[in-house]
Amino acid sequence: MAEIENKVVEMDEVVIRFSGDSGDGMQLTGTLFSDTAAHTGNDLATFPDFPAEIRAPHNTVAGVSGFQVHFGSAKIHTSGDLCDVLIAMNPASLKANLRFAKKGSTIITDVDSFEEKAMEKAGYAANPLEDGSLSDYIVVKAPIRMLTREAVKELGLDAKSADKSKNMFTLGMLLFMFSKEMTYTHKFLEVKFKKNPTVVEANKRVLAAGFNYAETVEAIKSTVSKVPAAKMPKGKYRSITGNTATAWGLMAASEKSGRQLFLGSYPITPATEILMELSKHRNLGVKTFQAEDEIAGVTSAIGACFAGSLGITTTSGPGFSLKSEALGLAVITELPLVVVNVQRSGPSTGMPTKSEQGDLLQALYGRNGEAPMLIIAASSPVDCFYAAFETARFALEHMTPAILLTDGYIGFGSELFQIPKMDDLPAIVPPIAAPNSDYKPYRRDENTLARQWAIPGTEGLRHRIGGLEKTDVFGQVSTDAQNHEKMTYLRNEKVMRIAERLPEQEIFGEPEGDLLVVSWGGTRGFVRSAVEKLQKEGKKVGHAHFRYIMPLPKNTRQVLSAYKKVVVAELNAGQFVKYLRINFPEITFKEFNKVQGQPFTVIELTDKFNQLLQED
Amino acid sequence: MAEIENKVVEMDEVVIRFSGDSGDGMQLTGTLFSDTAAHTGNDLATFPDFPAEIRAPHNTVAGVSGFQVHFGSAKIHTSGDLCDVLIAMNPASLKANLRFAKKGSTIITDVDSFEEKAMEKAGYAANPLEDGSLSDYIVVKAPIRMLTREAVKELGLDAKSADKSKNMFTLGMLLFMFSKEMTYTHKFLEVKFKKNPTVVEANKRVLAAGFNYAETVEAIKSTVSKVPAAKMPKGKYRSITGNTATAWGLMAASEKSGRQLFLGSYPITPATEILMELSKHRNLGVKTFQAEDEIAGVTSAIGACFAGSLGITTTSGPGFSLKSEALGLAVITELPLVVVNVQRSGPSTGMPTKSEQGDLLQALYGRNGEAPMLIIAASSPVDCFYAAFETARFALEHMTPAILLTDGYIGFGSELFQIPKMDDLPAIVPPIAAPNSDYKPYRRDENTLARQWAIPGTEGLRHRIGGLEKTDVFGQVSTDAQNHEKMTYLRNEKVMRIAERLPEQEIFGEPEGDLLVVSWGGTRGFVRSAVEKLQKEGKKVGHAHFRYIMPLPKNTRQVLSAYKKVVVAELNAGQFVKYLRINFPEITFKEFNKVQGQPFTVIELTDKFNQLLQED
Amino acid sequence: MTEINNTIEKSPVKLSREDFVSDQMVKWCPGCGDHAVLAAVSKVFPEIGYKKENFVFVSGIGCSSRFPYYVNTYGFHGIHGRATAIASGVKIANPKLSVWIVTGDGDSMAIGGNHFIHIIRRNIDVNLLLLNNRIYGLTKGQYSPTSPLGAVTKTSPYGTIEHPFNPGELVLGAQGTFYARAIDVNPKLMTEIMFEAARHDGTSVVEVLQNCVIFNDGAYDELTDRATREDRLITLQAGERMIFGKDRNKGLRLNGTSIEVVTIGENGITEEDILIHDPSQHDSGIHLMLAKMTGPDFPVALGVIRAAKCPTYDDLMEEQITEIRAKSKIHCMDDLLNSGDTWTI
Amino acid sequence: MTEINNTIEKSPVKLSREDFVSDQMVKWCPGCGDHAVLAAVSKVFPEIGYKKENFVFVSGIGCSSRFPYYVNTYGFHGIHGRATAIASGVKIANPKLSVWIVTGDGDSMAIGGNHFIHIIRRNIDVNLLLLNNRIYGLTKGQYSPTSPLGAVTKTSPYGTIEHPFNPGELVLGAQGTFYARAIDVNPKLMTEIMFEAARHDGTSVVEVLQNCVIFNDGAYDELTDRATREDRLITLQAGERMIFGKDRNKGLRLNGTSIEVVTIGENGITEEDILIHDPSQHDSGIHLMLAKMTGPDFPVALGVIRAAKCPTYDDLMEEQITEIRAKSKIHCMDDLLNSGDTWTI
Ligand SMILES: Cc1ncc(C[n+]2csc(CCOP(=O)(O)OP(=O)(O)O)c2C)c(N)n1
Ligand SMILES: Cc1ncc(C[n+]2csc(CCOP(=O)(O)OP(=O)(O)O)c2C)c(N)n1
Ligand code: SF4
Ligand code: SF4
Ligand SMILES: [Mg+2]
Ligand SMILES: [Mg+2]
Repeated sequence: MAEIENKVVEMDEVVIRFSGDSGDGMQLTGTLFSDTAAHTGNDLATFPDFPAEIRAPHNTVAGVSGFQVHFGSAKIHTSGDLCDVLIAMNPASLKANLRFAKKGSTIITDVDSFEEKAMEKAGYAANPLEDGSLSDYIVVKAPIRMLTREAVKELGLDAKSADKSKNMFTLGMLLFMFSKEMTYTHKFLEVKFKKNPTVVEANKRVLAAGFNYAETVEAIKSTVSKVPAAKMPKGKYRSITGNTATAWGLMAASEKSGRQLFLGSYPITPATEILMELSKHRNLGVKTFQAEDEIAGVTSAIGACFAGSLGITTTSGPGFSLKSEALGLAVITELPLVVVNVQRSGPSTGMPTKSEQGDLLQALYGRNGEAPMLIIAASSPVDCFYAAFETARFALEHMTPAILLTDGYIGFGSELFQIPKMDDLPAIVPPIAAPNSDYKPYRRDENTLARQWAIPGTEGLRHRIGGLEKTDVFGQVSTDAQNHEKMTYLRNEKVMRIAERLPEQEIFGEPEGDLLVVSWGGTRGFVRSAVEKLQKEGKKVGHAHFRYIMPLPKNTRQVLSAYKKVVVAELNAGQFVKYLRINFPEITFKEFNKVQGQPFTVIELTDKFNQLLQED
Repeated sequence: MAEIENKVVEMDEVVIRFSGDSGDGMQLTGTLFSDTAAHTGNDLATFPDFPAEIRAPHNTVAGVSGFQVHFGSAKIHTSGDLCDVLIAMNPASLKANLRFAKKGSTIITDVDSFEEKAMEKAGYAANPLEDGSLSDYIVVKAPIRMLTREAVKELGLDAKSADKSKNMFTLGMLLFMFSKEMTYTHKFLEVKFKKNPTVVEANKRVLAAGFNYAETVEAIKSTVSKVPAAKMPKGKYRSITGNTATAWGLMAASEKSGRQLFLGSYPITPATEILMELSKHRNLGVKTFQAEDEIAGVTSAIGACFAGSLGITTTSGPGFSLKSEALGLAVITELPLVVVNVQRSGPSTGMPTKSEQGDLLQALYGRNGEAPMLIIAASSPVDCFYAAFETARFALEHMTPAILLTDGYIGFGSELFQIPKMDDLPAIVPPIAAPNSDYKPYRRDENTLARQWAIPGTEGLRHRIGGLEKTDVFGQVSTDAQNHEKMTYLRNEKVMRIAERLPEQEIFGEPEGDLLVVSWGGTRGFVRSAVEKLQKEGKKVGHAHFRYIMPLPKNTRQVLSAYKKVVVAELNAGQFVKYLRINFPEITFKEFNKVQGQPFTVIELTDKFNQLLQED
Repeated sequence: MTEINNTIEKSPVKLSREDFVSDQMVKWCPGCGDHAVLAAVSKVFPEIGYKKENFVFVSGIGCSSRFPYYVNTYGFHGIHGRATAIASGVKIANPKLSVWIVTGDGDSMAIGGNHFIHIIRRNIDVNLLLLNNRIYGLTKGQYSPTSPLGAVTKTSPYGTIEHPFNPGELVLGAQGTFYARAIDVNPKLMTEIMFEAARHDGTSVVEVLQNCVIFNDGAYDELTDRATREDRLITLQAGERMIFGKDRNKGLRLNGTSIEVVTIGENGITEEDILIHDPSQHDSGIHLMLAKMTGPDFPVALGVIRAAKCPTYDDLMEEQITEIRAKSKIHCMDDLLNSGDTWTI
Repeated sequence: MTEINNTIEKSPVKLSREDFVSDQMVKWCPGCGDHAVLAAVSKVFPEIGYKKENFVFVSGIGCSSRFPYYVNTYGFHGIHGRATAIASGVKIANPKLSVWIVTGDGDSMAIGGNHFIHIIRRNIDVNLLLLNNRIYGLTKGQYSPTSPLGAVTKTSPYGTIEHPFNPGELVLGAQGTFYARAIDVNPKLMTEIMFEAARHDGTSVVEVLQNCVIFNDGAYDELTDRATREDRLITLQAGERMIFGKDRNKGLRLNGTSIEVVTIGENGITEEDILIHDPSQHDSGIHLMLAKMTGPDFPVALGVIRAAKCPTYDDLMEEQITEIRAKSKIHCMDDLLNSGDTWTI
């Protein structure tokens, strides 16, 4: 190792993209590399890029599976735009991923996979490794398959079994390239295959073979680099995906409030992982009900809320649409239902595996009648934990249904998570009615306007609620004109008053300047990176990233008026900007919209912002 | 009759409100009176006020059924605010309806029904006919029950059967009061009971008894009046409710386009009448499918569209919510689905028998992803015919799903309908692909951007569409980023281009002035009456009533900028105004919102407009 | 009726029907069959004996679904078709509640058909009163999934062209463990059945043949008419022979793969030949035949047709939680947050 | 196979499987049972003999629901669970199309359960291929309504606590007129069944036991394993005795109210004792028993289990239109607009 360290170049941040056939194990390789980096002190963010099909034909572009990691010695906001290193385990993955590689980046290929038939299936007329089309890149043509088989020959493994550890070869190469030890991977292999020592040994040998091979390759040896540890707050860390963080945030709210967690949900990409995660936690009393459809998902959760639980439903776009009617029921019964919408690309089934921010207006207005709900949008994988916790907290304390918006990008993406202590999270105290108290279903707290929660089984609180309009305080069925108007405004005002408890909206940057960039939800990382870049260039750009959508923070008008120009950047055809125009008609908003099922790239953002700065 | 005519007072317009127990036949009485007025040349509008319960206990307020008619010698815009004559067949109906009676109006009561128990059930502590509480009104205490029984005694009818014709007594009184002949009613009775001559005779006798009785009552004799015939365009007329007009408008579009009408629908108040009406017309080849739920309603209609029919689904708020997901499918498959939402008071089940304009934002934005649809709002019962026709026409010609918004008020209300000739309605020519032509599912017409409709069964056009994003022109499944953005904007632009074919938005009143009142949908009549009133007082008020919501007419910006102030009046918490703020950020809008499940009254509108005129 | 034994807490004092009377005006039409169901409920609840705060009513939308307002328990008037799904959430969240669903033929089998078959399949321990008037009452008389083929209604002026569901058949097809049929004019049978429904662990479906006097009056005339009803109905009792008829001389027996009506004393048939009713039999074949019987050839079966033992979803859920809890090393969120792969900086 | 006779227009030329091959890449996993169904369809369609433009495929969402892209007919890839409702619209709108639904166990019986039972109840003349892999494939391995109790899946790490539907039972409970069961590894039987489904007037439900190699591999191992399958399966043929087994010496007969397996030649049992299969029998009791049979005590039944005659919704609709049209005096919109109470000013 001494030798290596001599030549290493220090780098602030690196993006690596792993890609291969569905069966090539690229998700695992990427994860192991990321974990190694995390354990050695780097900050990082990752994003998997699954194929739309489960296992499309071998060696086709449709069957390519990818994984990107962005790690660095400073705060990492996103899984990165273009990559510095691209791993392409077969021709199809090169075909599918070349557009993600920076000019001048290193491309590591398994040259053994570039066979006639595979290239044809990938849609290559000529061998791209030889026709000069990759002259802008440093291409490493590693005989991965051959050397892998070689490495395990002694163990008596046949070719098919041997090929299963090809990914370890690649991982070994990368560990070498970025001056990382193999120990983390060794430990992982020992645990994972503890029942099969031969497999452990085989994988270790292949890993070492890759590591050693890298040293022999001139193109690699000359670019070996090291990304020093990041200066992160002291503490205990783990890596977490947005969907898991959402599940845990909700569980944390359940524990803090003492309300059992009930999830009614129907599987749908990219929200299913939340259901999957929660279904693991029977040990903590979590009840998951895999419903027959999304309507049963939300209505069972409403039933559970009525029965005194923290009732939750999780879904994505099409499922969210199906819940529209039931959300109205939660609004009029004023129950603390939490709805999580992990947004994906629409309309209709759209592009299920792609991310978008297309459901904001639906979250705001997609119900019959006047049916306001609390809406919070998570801004990163880790923020999913806090946003989920907060959504549940406000729902429970204010007796209002609430929507948490996340998206496929942050849901599947992962970040490093500084583990909080439960004691440090705020208490959650729902307004539960005392037994035998003088209970009126729609009597409200003076400040919050929350009604009380009378839980079935409690003595002396028998009452009836439902979807018909009810009289103020008493909760009798009523078609009285004045009462209906009053209740309509009360339901709205109750949600608006939550603004009293929200932190002020912050501006990242100077309190005033030339261009304020407004964003919301899962795009925070890209927008922040772009703004930071412009700020470093001395431009008077600020960033206001919104987590609280309905209600908006109290100082929003002030924030939006502080800069000369305001641009709203979002991954849809312009939805938050419509909402802002409604609320702040006096402010002129510019828009930057992208509807491609893809995250922003820092470069397109900086280009746009620069252009806006120059325009008059 | 000669004698009567000597004393008659001429009146421009009169509002009569009929009310009684569910079983008292007030709907029929009101309808017969209205038809008589119509046949004698009055213009008119009516509105029934059903109880929420089917047949709530006898003599309770919950069981009161009402019917209001507004007739006159000038154009009648609405069924009227407060009434000039109130019929109250029992104490409960007086209790429920007194608030609709003008000060000084005539109240006709069946004094025989004011028995101790009935008054108690209605919630009266003392007899309102005697405790002086009605001193502001002219109260006619007619012994209707007694005189009815008297009138049919000779025919050998028992009390119970006799009581069934009490309503004829009331009708007779009213015909006398407004100088109308009994002939229309006679004819009606002869047809209706043609199998039972005794019943015809009984009803005729009671009618005459009422007529004659009225002459003996001083309070009536002195106020007998006559509303001269209105100057209406020459032509053939009938009376029609909004829901029937909607059904017929859709049938007209079916006939004009040569596309079979398929309705997939699930009953829901107040939209059910459209399904009921359409199910009568098997003779015209109309196929109605009463689905198992709203989702099957809309998706079966989408299937029918795919198969080449004019596919329609009709519903109201909660059902509209349930259709959200499927509407996205219609958007992405670009099929000419027509959705009718007869709005009612929400949120959730809300107040099902009350009207509201609460689903506008949902119509605009209530779907996951970017899913624009054509939206048209009918402005009166008769306009339902034309609006339905137009909605279907644009849907078919532009290959876009479309929403027609009506509401319970205009759906149940009726107006006089000058019968159009089918030849005078515009042709409808959908872009149907020719057999064996070079068909591409998403190739578009250059002007309209409509794709072609290839109908299963046609030779040479086999193709596949669906909810996944597709490539431009070719219609292959695709997650290509640029393609998705392109398709998203194309779907939107296609709808926006319909504006090219819309008439310019009109202003009722001077081209410029102090206050422009903006309204949309079913409130047109009330707002128009209010504006007319202020204009007559010389105020510079104009009225822009919107039927086209998405897209808006091309000159909308110009219209909204023509007056010093703009106020948007609507029956919700402010929805159209939000949409206008989004589209015309530079214009300042004031709002007048009412969320009471009740129509506007002319008086509250004029009050508000006057106030706005005075404000600075 | 023998006592009910389960985890729902019993009332220490004897309750009476007044304990369940609500202060709301009952707004069903005079003569509507729903009134009888309400009366039966307030009669049987004190006998069931749970604490009054442990009863919960959940309904959808329809005339029948107004029920919760008229009985003084915890109540939730849901949205159309979703009572079964809402109730699933209530019961799973708190299995110590006695959960009652009231629904109509449209609410449960038209828009609510999916949740209906799924709650039955899962065997969640709730009691479902299906008020079947074979019409949509609240929306004023459209046909429902149980309206007979050819029925003329507001939306079928020329007669329906749809084959109706037989609720019992659908329940059994969905793996139902309890199905009973009652009729509004027989309150005694209704309360007996409700008691058995409460006793049953699992989803108990009680179909009540209910007359809608306004929009479908007389739908069950054959079964209620004093002159004919004894020949048109058979009331099944567990352990008893399937005998019916004015003269109690008709009975049911199996002939090959089908059921048939025979007369005792004719063709050498004796009481011994008549089938004995066993609602608890696991195999549902015979229950299906009984549920399907319809006039004019067969009597319509009333009573508890099936009540078979089978684990409930809510019990299995609680068991799974107890078991996993005992095994797991993670007992709180702090444990979970700190579990697995972590590191310290 | 005898010819099919109905109102759908036949092709004047003989078609071949190539006529139905689409230009799309088939993206199911290698080894997935769906491939076999696709092969069977393109084999049987030319035999059915309709003009190729008269076939329409409608599907929902799921691996199986990608089907329409892979076959060259008119095709509509709908939304999850709604294929049956979309297809109802297609068929009612144009009864002269041959409408085929492809759906999964989740698509048809989880989210689509309501439309599934209603299309069956209405007996709309469509053919429904239910690819039952007892798992949600497309969303990567969650349990479905047909997953067995206790199944460990991504959303049931401790085993499910839900009793599964038996699709055949549900179909019959919903008044089904045609139900058949096929298995992906037996293409010959699959095409025979598809042909019968096409011939049947009414909703034909064909359940295909389909192996998902990725998320539920081996679900049907017992039925496909060469060593066991002949004893674990019985393939029913109309008019033939229900005999099965490696040695063709096992059979089914009725014992009281239940079906039982007997061995020919033992205890005096002869072939004559064995039941003869009659799929057209109106009473569905025996069909239900056959559909319910499951191991280890019983063989699983394959083949057309039920195919009973009953009017279809689409035929009744056309008849009603013809009849009312003939009676009515109103023949166009002008007639209607001017009908009833009108007056002239
Ligand atoms: C989503 C939705 N769709 C439709 C309706 C209208 N609706 C209310 S009750 C009902 C049917 C009632 O029939 P049933 O369930 O048989 O109850 P009944 O009134 O006969 O007791 C319908 C269609 C609604 N309230 N909500
Ligand atoms: C409204 C909606 N909910 C959920 C989903 C996600 N989803 C797609 S397919 C599927 C289940 C597929 O299972 P199955 O029908 O058995 O088909 P298979 O993939 O097994 O063939 C689910 C839950 C969706 N696309 N739309
Ligand atoms: S309409 Fe029918 S079901 Fe409804 S309350 Fe009246 S009688 Fe009962
Ligand atoms: S996941 Fe299963 S069902 Fe889906 S294509 Fe692969 S093998 Fe077939
Ligand atoms: Mg009913
Ligand atoms: Mg499946």
